[in-house]
Amino acid sequence: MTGKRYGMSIDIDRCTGCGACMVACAVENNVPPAPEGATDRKGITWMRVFPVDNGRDGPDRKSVFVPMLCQQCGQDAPCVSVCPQQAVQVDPATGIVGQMPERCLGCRYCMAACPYHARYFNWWDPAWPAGMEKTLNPNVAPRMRGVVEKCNFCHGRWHAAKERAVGRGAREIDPADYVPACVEACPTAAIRFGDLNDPRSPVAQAAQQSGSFRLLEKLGTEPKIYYHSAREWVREIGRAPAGKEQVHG
Amino acid sequence: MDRQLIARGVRRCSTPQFLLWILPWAALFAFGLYCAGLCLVKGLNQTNMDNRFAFGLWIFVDLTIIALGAGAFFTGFLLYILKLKDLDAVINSAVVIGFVCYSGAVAALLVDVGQPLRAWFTFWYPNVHSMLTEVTFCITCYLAVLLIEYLPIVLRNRKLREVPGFLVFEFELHKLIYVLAGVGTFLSFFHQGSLGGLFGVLRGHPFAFREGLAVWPSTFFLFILSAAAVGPSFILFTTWLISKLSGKRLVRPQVLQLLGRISGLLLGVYVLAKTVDTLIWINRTSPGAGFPAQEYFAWQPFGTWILFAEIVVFGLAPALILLTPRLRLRTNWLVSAAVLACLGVALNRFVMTLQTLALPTLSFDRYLSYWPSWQETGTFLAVVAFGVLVYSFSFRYLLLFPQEREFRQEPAAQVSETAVMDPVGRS
Amino acid sequence: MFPWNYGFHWSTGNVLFLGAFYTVLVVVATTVASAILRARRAVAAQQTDAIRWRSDFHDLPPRDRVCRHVLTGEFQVRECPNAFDCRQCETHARLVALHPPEAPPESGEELLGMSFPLDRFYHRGHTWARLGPDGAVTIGLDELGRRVLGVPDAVDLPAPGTRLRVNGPAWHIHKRNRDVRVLSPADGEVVEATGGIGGDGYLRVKPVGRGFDFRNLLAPCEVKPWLLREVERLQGALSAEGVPTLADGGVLLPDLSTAYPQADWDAACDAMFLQA
Amino acid sequence: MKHRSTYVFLSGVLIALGAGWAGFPYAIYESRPQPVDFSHKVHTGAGGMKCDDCHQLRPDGTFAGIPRLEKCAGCHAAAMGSTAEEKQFIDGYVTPKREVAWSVYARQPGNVYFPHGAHVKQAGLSCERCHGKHGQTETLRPYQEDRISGYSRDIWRGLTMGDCVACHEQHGIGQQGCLDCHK
Amino acid sequence: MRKTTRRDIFKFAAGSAAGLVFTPAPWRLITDTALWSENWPGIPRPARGQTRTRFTHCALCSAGCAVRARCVNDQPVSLSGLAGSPLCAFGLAGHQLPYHTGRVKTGAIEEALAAIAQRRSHDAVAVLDLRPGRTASWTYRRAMAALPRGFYLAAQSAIPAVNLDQVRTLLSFGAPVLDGWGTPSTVLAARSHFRLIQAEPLESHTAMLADLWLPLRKGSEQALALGIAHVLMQEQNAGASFPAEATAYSPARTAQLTGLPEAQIVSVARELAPGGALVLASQEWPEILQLNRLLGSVAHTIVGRRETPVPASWKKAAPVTAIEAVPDGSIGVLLIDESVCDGYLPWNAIEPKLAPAPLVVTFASSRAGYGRYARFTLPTAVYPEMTDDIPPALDSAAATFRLATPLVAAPAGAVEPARFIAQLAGLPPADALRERTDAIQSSGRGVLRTYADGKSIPVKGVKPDDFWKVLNEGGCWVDAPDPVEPPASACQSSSAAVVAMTWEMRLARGPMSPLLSKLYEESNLRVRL
Repeated sequence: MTGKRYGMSIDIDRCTGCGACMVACAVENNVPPAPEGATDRKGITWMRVFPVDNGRDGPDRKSVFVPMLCQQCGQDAPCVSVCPQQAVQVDPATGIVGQMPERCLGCRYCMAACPYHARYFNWWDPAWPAGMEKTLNPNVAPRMRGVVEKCNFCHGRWHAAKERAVGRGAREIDPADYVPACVEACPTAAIRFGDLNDPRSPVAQAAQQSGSFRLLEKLGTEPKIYYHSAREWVREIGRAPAGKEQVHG
Repeated sequence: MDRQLIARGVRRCSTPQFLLWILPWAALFAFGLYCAGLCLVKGLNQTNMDNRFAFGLWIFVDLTIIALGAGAFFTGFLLYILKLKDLDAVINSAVVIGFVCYSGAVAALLVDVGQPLRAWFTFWYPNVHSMLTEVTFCITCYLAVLLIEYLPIVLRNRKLREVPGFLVFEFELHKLIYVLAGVGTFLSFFHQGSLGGLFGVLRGHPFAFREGLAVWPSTFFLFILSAAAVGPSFILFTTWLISKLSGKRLVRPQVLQLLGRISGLLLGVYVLAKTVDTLIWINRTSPGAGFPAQEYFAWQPFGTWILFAEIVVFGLAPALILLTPRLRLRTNWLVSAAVLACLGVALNRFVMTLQTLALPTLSFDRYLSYWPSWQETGTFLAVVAFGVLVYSFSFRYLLLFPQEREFRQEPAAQVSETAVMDPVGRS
Repeated sequence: MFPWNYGFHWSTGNVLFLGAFYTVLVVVATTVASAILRARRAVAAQQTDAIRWRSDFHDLPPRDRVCRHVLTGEFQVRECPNAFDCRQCETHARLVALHPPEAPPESGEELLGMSFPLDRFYHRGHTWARLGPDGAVTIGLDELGRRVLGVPDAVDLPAPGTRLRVNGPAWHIHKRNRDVRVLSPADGEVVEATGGIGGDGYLRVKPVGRGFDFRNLLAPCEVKPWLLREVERLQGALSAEGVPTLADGGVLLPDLSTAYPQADWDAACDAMFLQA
Repeated sequence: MKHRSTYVFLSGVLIALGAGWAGFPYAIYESRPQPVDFSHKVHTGAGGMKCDDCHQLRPDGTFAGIPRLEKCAGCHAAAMGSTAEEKQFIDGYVTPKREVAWSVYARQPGNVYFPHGAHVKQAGLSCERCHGKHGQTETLRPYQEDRISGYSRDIWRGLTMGDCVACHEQHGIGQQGCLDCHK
Repeated sequence: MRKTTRRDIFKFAAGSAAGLVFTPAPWRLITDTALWSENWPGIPRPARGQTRTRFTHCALCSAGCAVRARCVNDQPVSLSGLAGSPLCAFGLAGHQLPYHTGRVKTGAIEEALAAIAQRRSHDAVAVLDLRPGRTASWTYRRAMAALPRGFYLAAQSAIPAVNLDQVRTLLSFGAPVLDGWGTPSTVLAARSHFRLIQAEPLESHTAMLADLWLPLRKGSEQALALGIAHVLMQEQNAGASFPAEATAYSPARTAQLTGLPEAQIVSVARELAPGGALVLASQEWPEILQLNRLLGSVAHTIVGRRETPVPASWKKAAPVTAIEAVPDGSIGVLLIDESVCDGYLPWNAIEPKLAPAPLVVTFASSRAGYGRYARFTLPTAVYPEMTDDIPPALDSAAATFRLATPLVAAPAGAVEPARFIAQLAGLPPADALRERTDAIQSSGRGVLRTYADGKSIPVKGVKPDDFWKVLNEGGCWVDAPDPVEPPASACQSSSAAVVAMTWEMRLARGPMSPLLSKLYEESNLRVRL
């Protein structure tokens, strides 16, 4: 099996902040509805769109939306080495940083380790309104309370794509069969997905494009999510936070 | 009514008085157990921790009390390995404090994890590259060692040692205690270090990240040093406090001064190392990761004052006091310096855990604050109450300070001999 | 944790880490196991009493553990390293060779208003042993011990045939809910329990093996300095607060137990019968 | 009674050993009968059917598992034989069109992704490799469920994760990612 | 035999403990409890089964996007749009709507029928339709015509179509142009060739994405419209139809009122190229319509649309009555169809029209809307349980006919409002949707698009049964492109083309998928608004 390195490119200039990716993600991955008392600090949003502005007011004010998800760091992702019981793993076959809810004991060390805050803890027992559990996606197991979860590039779809390949009698999956839900849902095609090891894939090309950047690149985490913007101030988002008195240009 | 259980030669308050003291703590403990039960049954939504503050009060407290509990291993090390015989006077108390701190920390950790039923996975499927694995292994092993070290103290209880098996076992075990002290030192050394490493390895948080030796970041060594430095200080402080609370002389002043001197010495070394480390971090490590260090202190209330307090007020100052023989002779100075040192280590642990999480890493992060919920605080108080209870019972029924008995008889030595020596029969 | 567990690799990190862990486990387990084994062996070898005494002795305040040669002024400060068993003490042997025991300074048997006949050897736990003409030894409580205890509520004497060991418990005296164990001054086998509170001794003991060895007992010349010190200790134990309790002029009452509040009497018992 | 305490101790050990080895393994499982006494042997033997006549791979590569009632009704709309079981089945399920609530012996936990296609179609494993001689059984044994974890007892008879890993390693498929088999 | 002592019990316990360690029991219990934590009570197991794809149309708003539903054993587990026609966030979670916790599940249907029957002979009966233009709307109109005194009220006045292809500059006064207005795919496709100027006090979602955001003062929208008209009239001498008061709004004064720079007001006015401009607003302000007229938008960017064919027999239907036209205090029975909802009449507009002691019956899936004013709230099916057609989208210049076919069965006890009201009025029982599709088919106009295979076939060659079948399996009829003049009435309406539901409105109006509420609460996507 050839080693894949799945990645994503997100064009911030195209993102309208409609939230379709968030909804599609939550539907696909059986994320339960909010329990009483949930806030934006305790919720589970594998995919989450942040409004980001240039820090100015009045007519100079500019805002964009930045979809945030697990940045799928490279081989030595910050969350992998810290997990005490091997519940986090970079899949050698796909490069996907996988989180195993069944192995996780909920120490949340990986959450502390993640600079992107892309990991979420199940603070509550998962609960669906009566009947709604029928709408759960059978390709993804619901998680239990007390474990950490995060984006895994819709791994259930990877499984389904593999089965479809077997059904066709093929060894390799059809790239069109494996597209994460957020990519599929994005109305402006701002999010693209593909194999970074394949130079022909649009994502690999987008990664090389000028104006493409990754978040906190200097940390050396080698994320596989590439952002893109033609605007200089937007590209500053990828840098470390500046003190409050400083603003983006 | 419990006279038979109290060690010979020491005086303890009456049973009702003792119960009166125990009662509020027991109530607090019960309340804390209820809080912990809520967290276990209903889940961690009972806490105010959240996805950003993945660690909260509990981890901070765990780190702090484990550092304070370092007195157990360090005193054992000094007494049994380096043969500082004077510390015999406090070793029992140190072991009990260590036991209390570690068992409290482990209990809090079991509430803190989301799936305690799977806690054993860490042993079964360890990821040896994780500092937390090292911490888990060492802390559980060391807790077992502490339990074994605590056992002889318990078995020496007046009633229990009447059982011949207990007596003989205690006697034989005590002969081998230096082995356990050695193992304890080894384990403590590593887990104190890996508790520091826990945050030092967080590449994603340049505020906490440090370079280091081999797999260990510098915080690994700083934590060992600081724990070793404040361990004796905490023993000093608790001994003084218990002496005040019980109104009894427990150890000779020289013992406390010795503890103070050791603490001061190590604290001095720690402050030096910490300063060097901070300079390297500000000038090389942090900018290397793209984070100018001064930005960390632009988020109020975490200004540079916190760095100053950590190094100077709670580090250098107590170190100097403890290293000055004249000041060391004065109990007030000695104890205040010990308290400062303990607060310093608490502040350091706070900075490493909570400030690390509060500071933003992404440019569009908000700076967040966190305040523990009552369930969280209650669980923490249960740990405190548990400690007080275990210590109170130990102090009452076990002989924690062997010198205490001598003081009971000492005043008699000053009585003029004539009263005894001039029997009526002769005159 | 084990090589057959899922996710285990034979990597350096794993080997070092788990190696250290198992070493620690083995060391701790071995320590505990050897303590248990040695304890079982000690129990089987009937060393419990000796260990109990050693443990008691270890727990005594340092001032109660002074060497008998401090009493005679040969040392300024010395703690007994042998738990009052001078038979194995080289220092004692040397000192005895150096200063052979003097004759008793006076034949007077009255010391501080108490009767201390010098025809016998005294043990530091306030018993005496007197060799009889038949080769058996009579063991009894000395006057100070008797006065501290007063009239016992009950006495628990060993059955004839019981093996006694030096510093082991000879018999138990019950008084005011307290069980006072009396240390045996000599090795031997109980021939007869005479149970004499007022009489001459409690036990008659015949030698076992090579006969009696009284090197551990105080020679007559040491009795006086020892007794002076004992009274001082008694005083200390009785008056923790520093108030002279023998204020009635210095005479020890015949029954201390009735004269003092329980706590102090307990402490006095501990001090005199070397119980920690 | 010199060794009385040893005997007491040893009797404790023995009783615990007995309970732990003989009693516990039975007590931990809860048994329930299958709704219909189905004989695989009748179908595969005299009926001459193959496993995949009923347990099929769907065109999308997923495994259909136990056939639904319509498949059974395809043959058993009316009684084919004269057994009481068949009559019972037809009266109880086929006629009222009630799906049979089978308990699946080999049902993996919900978090496990097991592609039958990859194993049967691609790797060419026989059904017996994992399911043993289930196809030859004359009767359906009671389904046994672990009282605590709720998983089928058959999981512990050669279908644990350890068994999966062992077979994969044996066939040189080697170390894989967790998410290969978990979802 | 000696009596059992405490010591014996300890010994025995110790022995048992030691023995137990060498049995599987403790180890199995540890493992089992860990396994139990994987599926302890409350963690559902998703059903297994065959996955099928089904097509339908989203009935949540009048955009009526095509939906590809992934179903497991006939239960939809996820929805997605088709290529080039994505779903919005609401549509993506539409299949969860039946399970919202606030859903009305039962209603006193018989009593409501009886109560209405009692009053309909001597009281005026009105139907309020929140999504006019459907087949059901025709049924209501026919029913009202059959009653002695029946009114058919629509929540929106007749809305003209918007032709976004023609728009070069879009000036929006707080309309959520990029946040729920129109058909997402159409708006997004057109977005690249129009300039969006958003005049809104707060930095809304649309404001963030606009090419130019005019952060004007709250309540000064009309002033800005007049100010722009002023500039246009002065510079283009085309102000005949505009109210005279516009002359008072010089750029300087407008700047003062709105808080915007004077130069910006002028430059915005100059950007509005006649014929290619479109002005939208979030409220019905007459100035907006006038500004559109001034800019020549009508027939360019605001266009008319041919009506979707209806059976000839339906023509005898009650007219659409504006609520203002209804005499005060006249409606004795008000029936409200809330099962689908595009527009909304505020209760204070309805209340004066009601007779004393009115009987208000609402068909709704939740009590969040008019339910609190109604005597009876009768439960209805919700998307995707309902069978309904979706009127042409606002931004569709051609007439369309699309069906929302049920993906899951409606719960027992759900009422079909159209059937209920038809029965009430004594209309002959018939399948109105089928009648209508036959009428469309027989008109021979347009094409039939099938989503499953992505084909378009002219209607002429399709048999009526096939036409019906294809429409039920996710097909769409599109009228031939044959632009007509916009109806005069449409351009007089002051509410031209502003109807849209933002997240906030949807939250306030009624239930939505529990998951959406979650994302709304747990992310900072909309928090700032």
